[in-house]
Amino acid sequence: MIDVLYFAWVRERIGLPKERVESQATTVRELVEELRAREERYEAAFADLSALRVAVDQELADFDAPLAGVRELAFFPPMTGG
Amino acid sequence: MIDVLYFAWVRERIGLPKERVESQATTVRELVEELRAREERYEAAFADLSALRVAVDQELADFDAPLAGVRELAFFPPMTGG
Amino acid sequence: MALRVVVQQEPFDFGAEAEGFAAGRHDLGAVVTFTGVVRDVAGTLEGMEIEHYPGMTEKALTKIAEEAQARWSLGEVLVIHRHGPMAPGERIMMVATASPHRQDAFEAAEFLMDYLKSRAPFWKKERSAGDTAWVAARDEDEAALDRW
Amino acid sequence: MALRVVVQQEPFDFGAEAEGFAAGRHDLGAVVTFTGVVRDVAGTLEGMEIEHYPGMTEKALTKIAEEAQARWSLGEVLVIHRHGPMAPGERIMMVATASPHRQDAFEAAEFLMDYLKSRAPFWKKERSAGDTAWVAARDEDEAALDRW
Repeated sequence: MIDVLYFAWVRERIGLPKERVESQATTVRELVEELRAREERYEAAFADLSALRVAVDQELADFDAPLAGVRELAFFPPMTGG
Repeated sequence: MIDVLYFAWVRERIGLPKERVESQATTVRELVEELRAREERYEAAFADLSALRVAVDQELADFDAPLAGVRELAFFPPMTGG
Repeated sequence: MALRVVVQQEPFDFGAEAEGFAAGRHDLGAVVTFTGVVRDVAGTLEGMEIEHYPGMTEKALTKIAEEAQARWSLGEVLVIHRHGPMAPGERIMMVATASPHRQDAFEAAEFLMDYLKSRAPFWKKERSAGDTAWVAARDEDEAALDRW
Repeated sequence: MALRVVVQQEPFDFGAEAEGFAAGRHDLGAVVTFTGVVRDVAGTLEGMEIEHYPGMTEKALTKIAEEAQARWSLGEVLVIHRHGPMAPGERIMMVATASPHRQDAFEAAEFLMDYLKSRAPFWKKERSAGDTAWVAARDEDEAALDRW
């Protein structure tokens, strides 16, 4: 079980800020594919991965990052702070 | 008659902050040569012109600047503000 | 080598933070601050809301500040960033750097800003004429990282 | 496009100046300040005295600030520089720039500092262990002008 968090328009498209996901996926990319296959709202959020960023256990990572031992994943658009 | 001002160690070497100078010099450099010939303290202050800066009517200038119409000259070391 | 990172919803007191930053340090000749303000060029912005990622935000900002301390000679570093709703003209965030040398203080502050913009988990949403829209990241902001 | 240049002997209130600078402007998203502090690395400095050239100082600083406004998109520029005696840790001077864009605010502040250092008529004299010595200009400060 992994905590999956969504922020900004990813959160809005998926319609919730956080959920627990049960998955056998071994990489972030595999988990994303599982989610996209699940429901239209995930497909809408994950359609263009180049427009997304991912954090693995609160550190920026890439979509090929392994999921072994990971407790928290987060998906969001490029940051716009400052 | 030109008002001649001295700052920082130039002022200290010459021993006064300001004086009025009567001169037929046509450039700053000529005036400096007149002053150097005048007294040892001027020679001490003006020995190395590369260590000095000059302002003509409160604008930085070079030693070849003409003196025609000039009311105020100032000599000082490189600035160290900030 | 003091480092302070603050993430909060409330406004911060810029004058007091600026006044107190590196105060009493006699070994630091140069202090730089940067402040980001909610900007409303067209005069049509009703407000802004900043979302962030609690937990990761503090870690990311601390990491960026530590990286700046590792690269430049910095006696003090401060980063304050707000989240939540803000009005035009309000201060969103500030960074401050103090160094023996002005070049270090300037470069470190620019580095902090460049990384904070693109690597700290904040997202801006603007509200104009009743509509809201997420602010898009700018290519220049991502490109700004290349110089470090 | 407000420009303020202040030359004075008294200390200035950095917190209040920082707080008030560009306050209420909704079109300027980026504010940078630089502050120069009397530095005493060895712990032996008793004091510093800054001499200046009344009349020329104000003109030179105004010219430098106007040049910055001509080169960058600046909504507000502030330069404050003290003269006279100062103790270690005291603030000598500050510049502040406000711009729609952070790169402009940073570059303009660095430009102001580089020019102020080598082109505004101030001279520092340090007093340590009863001896006084004029601070020598640094080649790096003169060289810093080349980048603009």
